[in-house]
Amino acid sequence: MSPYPSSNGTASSVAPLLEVRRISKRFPGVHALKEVSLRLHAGEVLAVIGENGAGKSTLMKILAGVQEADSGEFLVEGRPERVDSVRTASRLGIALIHQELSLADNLDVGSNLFLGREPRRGVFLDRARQNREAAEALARVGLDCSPETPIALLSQGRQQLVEIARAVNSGARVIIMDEPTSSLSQGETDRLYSVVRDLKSRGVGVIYISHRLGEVTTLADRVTVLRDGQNAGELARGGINHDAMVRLMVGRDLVRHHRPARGQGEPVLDVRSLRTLAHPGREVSFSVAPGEIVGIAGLVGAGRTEVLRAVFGIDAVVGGEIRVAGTRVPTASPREAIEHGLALVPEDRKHQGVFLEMAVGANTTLASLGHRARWGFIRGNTERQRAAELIAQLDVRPPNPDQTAQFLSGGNQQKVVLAKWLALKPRVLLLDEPTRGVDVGAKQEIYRLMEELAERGVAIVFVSSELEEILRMSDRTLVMHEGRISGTLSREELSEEAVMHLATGGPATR
Amino acid sequence: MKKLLGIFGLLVAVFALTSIANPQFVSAYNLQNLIRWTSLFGIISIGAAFVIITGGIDLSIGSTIGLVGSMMAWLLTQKGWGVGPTLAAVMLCSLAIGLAHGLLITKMRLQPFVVTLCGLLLYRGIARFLTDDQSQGFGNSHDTLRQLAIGKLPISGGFALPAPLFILLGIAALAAVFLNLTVAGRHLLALGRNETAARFSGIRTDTLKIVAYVLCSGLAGVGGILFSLDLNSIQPSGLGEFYELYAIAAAVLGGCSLRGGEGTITGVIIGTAVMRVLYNAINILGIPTHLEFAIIGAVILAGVMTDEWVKRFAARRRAARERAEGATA
Amino acid sequence: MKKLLGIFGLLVAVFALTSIANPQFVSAYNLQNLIRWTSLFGIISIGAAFVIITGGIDLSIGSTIGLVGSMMAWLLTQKGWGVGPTLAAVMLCSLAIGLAHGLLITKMRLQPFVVTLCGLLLYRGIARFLTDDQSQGFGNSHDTLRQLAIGKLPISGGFALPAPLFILLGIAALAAVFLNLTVAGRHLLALGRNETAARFSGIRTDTLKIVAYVLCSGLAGVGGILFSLDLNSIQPSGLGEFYELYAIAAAVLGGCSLRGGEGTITGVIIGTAVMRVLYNAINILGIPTHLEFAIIGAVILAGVMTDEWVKRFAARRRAARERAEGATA
Amino acid sequence: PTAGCKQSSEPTAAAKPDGAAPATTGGKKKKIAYVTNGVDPFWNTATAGVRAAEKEFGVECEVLMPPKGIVDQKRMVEGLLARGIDGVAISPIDAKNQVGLIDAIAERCPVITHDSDAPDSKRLCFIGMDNYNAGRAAGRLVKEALPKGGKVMLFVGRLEQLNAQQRRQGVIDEVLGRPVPAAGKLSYDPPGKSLSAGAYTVVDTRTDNFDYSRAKANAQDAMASIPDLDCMVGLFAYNAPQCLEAAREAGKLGRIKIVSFDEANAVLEGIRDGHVHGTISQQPYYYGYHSVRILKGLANGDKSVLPANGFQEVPTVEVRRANVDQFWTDLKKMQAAGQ
Ligand SMILES: Nc1ncnc2c1ncn2[C@@H]1O[C@H](COP(=O)(O)OP(=O)(O)OP(=O)(O)O)[C@@H](O)[C@H]1O
Ligand SMILES: Nc1ncnc2c1ncn2[C@@H]1O[C@H](COP(=O)(O)OP(=O)(O)OP(=O)(O)O)[C@@H](O)[C@H]1O
Ligand SMILES: [Mg+2]
Ligand SMILES: [Mg+2]
Repeated sequence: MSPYPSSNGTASSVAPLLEVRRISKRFPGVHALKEVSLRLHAGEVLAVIGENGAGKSTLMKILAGVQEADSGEFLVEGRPERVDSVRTASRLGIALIHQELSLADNLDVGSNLFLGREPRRGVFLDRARQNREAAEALARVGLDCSPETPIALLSQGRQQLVEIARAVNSGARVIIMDEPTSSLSQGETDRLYSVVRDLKSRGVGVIYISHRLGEVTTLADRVTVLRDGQNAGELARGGINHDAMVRLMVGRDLVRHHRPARGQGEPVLDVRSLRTLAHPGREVSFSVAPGEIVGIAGLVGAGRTEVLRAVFGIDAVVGGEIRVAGTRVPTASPREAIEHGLALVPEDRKHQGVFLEMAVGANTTLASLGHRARWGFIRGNTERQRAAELIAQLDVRPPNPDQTAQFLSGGNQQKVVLAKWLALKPRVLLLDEPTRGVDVGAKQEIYRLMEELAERGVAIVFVSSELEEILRMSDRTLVMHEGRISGTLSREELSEEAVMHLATGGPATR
Repeated sequence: MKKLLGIFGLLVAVFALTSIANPQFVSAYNLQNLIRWTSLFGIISIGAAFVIITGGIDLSIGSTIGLVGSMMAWLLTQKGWGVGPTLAAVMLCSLAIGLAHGLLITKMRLQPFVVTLCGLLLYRGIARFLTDDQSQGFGNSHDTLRQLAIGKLPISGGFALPAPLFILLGIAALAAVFLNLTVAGRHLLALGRNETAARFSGIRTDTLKIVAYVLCSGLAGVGGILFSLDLNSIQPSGLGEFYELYAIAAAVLGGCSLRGGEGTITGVIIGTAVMRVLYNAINILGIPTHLEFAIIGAVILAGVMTDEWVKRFAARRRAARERAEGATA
Repeated sequence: MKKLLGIFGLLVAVFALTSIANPQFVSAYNLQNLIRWTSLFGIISIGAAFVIITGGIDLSIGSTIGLVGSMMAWLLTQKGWGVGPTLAAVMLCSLAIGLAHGLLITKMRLQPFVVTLCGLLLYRGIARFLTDDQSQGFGNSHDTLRQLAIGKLPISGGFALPAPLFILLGIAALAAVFLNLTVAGRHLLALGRNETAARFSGIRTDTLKIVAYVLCSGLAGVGGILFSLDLNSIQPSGLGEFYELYAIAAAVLGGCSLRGGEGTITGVIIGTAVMRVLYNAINILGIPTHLEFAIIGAVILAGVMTDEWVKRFAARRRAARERAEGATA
Repeated sequence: PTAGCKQSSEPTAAAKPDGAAPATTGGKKKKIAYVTNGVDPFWNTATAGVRAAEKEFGVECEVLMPPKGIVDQKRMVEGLLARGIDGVAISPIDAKNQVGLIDAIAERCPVITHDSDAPDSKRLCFIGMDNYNAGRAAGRLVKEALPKGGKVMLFVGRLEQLNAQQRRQGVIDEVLGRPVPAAGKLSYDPPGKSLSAGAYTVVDTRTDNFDYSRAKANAQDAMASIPDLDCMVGLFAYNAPQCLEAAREAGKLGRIKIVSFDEANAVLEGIRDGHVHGTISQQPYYYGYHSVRILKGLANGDKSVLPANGFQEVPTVEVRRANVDQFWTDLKKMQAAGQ
């Protein structure tokens, strides 16, 4: 039995909107949840935080009927319920925004918004109404695109907004957001805040999962912390602050150290008047010195990903050239890019990063196999050894090279992807949203890693939609707006205002 | 619709060229045959399309046709059943087949390719076993029933519309409505492209898949009935062999993607028409039949390739336009 | 390896039952035939497996066999070419076919099913065209060459190992090494799992896919040579018909997933053996031939299903154990 | 032909080099096998003959119909030999090239060929008729049907098969009034070009790979592309019925002459109704009957059953409207005897 911390959250007198008691869940090899309890009141924003693999998503999936608990009670407004499927959950008014995008990209935005809840006349689909209502829903989350746009044409961030709109629009009384902002940039995040507040005011209960503690501080009425699949404590409105949360999550205080700016000398990466497919009309030029950490900020859809993809040779470029240490890199060939010492950690982990059905070990060594092979033959021992080292270096949990990657939590999968590239000892490391869906603990490790690599003279370029991250990490910041670099900020010039100013298209401040 | 331009162009081209080379091609008689065959194969292709849209595949279509065909003739002539019971029996049988496929694939999580490959062998075997490998036929009896397949609705100028055409149109209309206008149809497309997303949205994915397989086998059953009525002599070991490939080819030609989630009924029918017109053209032009496979293979390939080119060209055009806009902006 | 238990059990079961029912089943003579057929079909199944592992499919295997077979006989007997040039020519031809498939699928982004379906028609047509639909054969000439297929290596007790077995073992060994021990093999498996991620990891996905298709057609070519040498009678329109299905079925039975990224050479060979043993058993037991298909279909299905059951049962067992441990912990 | 006699001097249950089964010995019923070249109504009639003879001669005969050509035939024969058999009657699909297979059988038990012969093999005798002559007979029917000449189209399943080629050549040579060539000197006109002599034109030969709907479509397309087509000849049992269907739908019954091979019910009906001019029956019933009769003898070491010079002719019957009823009642009797 778990001691249930009392709370002074809003309206604690009436039976909670949603409550689970002593939920347990096992997966092959993992005990994801151990007697976890949780309670949500109407008109309350409950933040659930915890390190990667703490069990947040699993718990949410159980609440939404995607997975079934092995044991435990499930009460809606005090009534015991058995939630065995998504249908029952949504009947009970519970909607979940999944941590990973789950859209049908052969359909348009409107159809995705209403998937499973289509407005109907008899058996028929009421397209007119669907488009009408879709337009409204999109407006609410501030997404300016027609309901008939094919979803495939939207960038990650925009697709995420569609998912949010879907949940908000479902008329559910409980809306669960599993890291909704992980692919949103500042602008959209602010938008989301107002959406959440609006829901709150209409008596909807919101469960909000995020690794961005800043967001939690601004939004949450109450915080429940999970650690290793167990309740690790609660914080009421008053007691919500960064350090308190971190202490509960990791059970220790994290020391933040600020390092001096560095990275001088001949640029190792030199991008000249690059024109990408998404923004063929715009030119992008920048260069990075060894040991320098350059951040790229901007709103979703600014074209940051396109730039990284083009530099790494994933997409063909419309124009421009890329040089590493002076030698020109043939474009449109990731292989060439790798040969020249480039590496890219992509933004879409599930589709572009990990091999979900393959073992963690195999994942980590995949990219570097060729370099360590003898006459094209894999050297079994070296590989195993190497994999073990990498897993240890990045502290992947569980540290089992034979575990199938899909059973790792989001954050740990990200570490696996990083490991794959570190194994290559790149000269230039490109990171697209490197800490998307990564908890503070792991975040610190990733930051530490970036700095370590920088010390060793690796040039690092990272795209981030998290201003805090930009401010913390970058020696120099490029801000993008609609496919071009609208300004460059040195460490001195760097500030939230300056970034937002440039990101929203203001004239360069120089 | 854009996706269909390439294949439709191909159809028109072959049609035009052949009718120039030999005017008999557009004679009322030939067009009637052409329409009848297209209708018969169109029906089974629509079935195939449903399964393909769910991202699955049905290799047992041909064998189902064989089983239903021989079983019907066998029941009517050997067993002396009435027309009503017989039709009911064979249709039930084909629907049951589809149900079995659906259950095995959704509940037992077996791969569609495997399940239906076993079906391909199994139903052929059953057909041969039932009839003891004796070829079946209706002789001159059941001529009224046979009108379903060989009947004609005369219209002006010695030209008559074959009965199967109407059956095809009926089925096609229903299928198109189902796929485009109903909620279930929408769900089918969604699950075909991203099954997890569909499940997360509370869609009954399993039920829908099962429906798709039932429809496919059911239409194969209808096809089996019509084919056997049309041929009036059924060889259990031969009837329908390879038809699954024709059906799938037609569906794919018509723009269905085997990755699931894509496909239109119109497309499927055009795809079928292309195949039938090709076969017909080859005979009409007196090209040696042993060249037929080579030609059809080559033409289909050419068709798919041009289709691809068209798409790319369109894409490049769009990109160019955007580039222009970008420059001005 | 676990995955192979079910299918291996099936093989053993059928083998045991048949040899009890009719001891002649294990007679040297019968075992030799069994091994020879298994070797011949095993070779083409390994080819199919490579393509399946990339998540693709090759429906043209049978037609490639037909083309290579007829072409070889035609060149040797009709055109009077030497053995060397002929073998070179037909192998080149089959490799070229694979290359064409690979290029169309990777560079033109056409669907494997479509491309190879066109191939199925095209190569069959070419075979019939080349030979003018005349069946080919070597008569009594080329007996040395034919040893490749019908030769035997006598070992103790009137029992001799058929030549094709050695060819199969050679190929299988190479294939297994490639798949499990080389970087390219690992990359092939990876791209079968997640092509995008593979591309992002700098894997030459296109090249590897092309290689897979070349291997597949190449092995089909080898198969074509051996089949025609073994039969000594090649019907351009018949040789190899349906073999793609046998090959794919064997591969899938042997644990390849058509979703790609999964498969072992051992499994493929066991899968092939199961099919051949079944055919042979039916013959040996004197079961009416028109039941053949039904039985084989049923048994394969049963095999796949038990396989699935075994897996699930194992999983449940494991879960239960952990829960127990968890309780004690 | 003499091959048979030469072979007959050897012991039938020859020593098995690699341990194949010994032929089951005298005591219980002899087991023999009747192997066809495919699955076809034609063979069902032959099977009737087999069954009748089984009863008459007290043997056990297994009928094997390879569904998919040579590979299956080889596979099935191997199965037979593996489990031991006292005699085999086989209809080689590709006689020219299957000598090896037949000799392999001959090493273990007496083997005879039926329907299609392999003279160079160790087969003891051949039961059947000469396909070329049958073809010429069909040709005569065509001429009868078209006294004033006309355009003729041929339909067949696969042209690769020897029997198909010989029949086709027979029809062509007869219709075009060519002389009968010396034995084994058959000419071959590749399909695809139209041949004519005098009033007659053989437009083309269409193959359908045993797909009935292709067969029907071929007939339809023939009528469509050649509006003044006068005669359709079906070389395989199922071809004529499909031609008949096509003609009926086209409303050209009687207007277009149909000549057939074998005795499918539809054809016999057609003849009776005057829609089909006539058919050449090979009397497959006797293929089955004689095969069993002779094998029974051979299995008991009795060479006397072997026909002179190893050829047991089964005469073809030309069925026209005049004799169709008689023929049909006989046929039904035979089939009944088979049940
Ligand atoms: N389907 C599954 N099968 C097996 N194990 C799983 C599965 N899903 C999650 N797990 C395991 O359960 C634990 C909790 O995973 P979960 O995704 O809930 O963590 P999380 O708190 O959401 O982490 P993150 O913040 O990185 O998303 C992890 O150890 C993970 O490896
Ligand atoms: N697959 C695609 N097809 C067409 N347009 C696309 C595609 N992906 C992205 N775009 C468009 O390209 C532009 C840049 O997208 P991109 O994903 O690079 O933005 P971003 O700055 O990386 O935002 P994010 O925070 O999502 O990474 C956007 O307008 C987006 O709509
Ligand atoms: Mg999570
Ligand atoms: Mg991006």
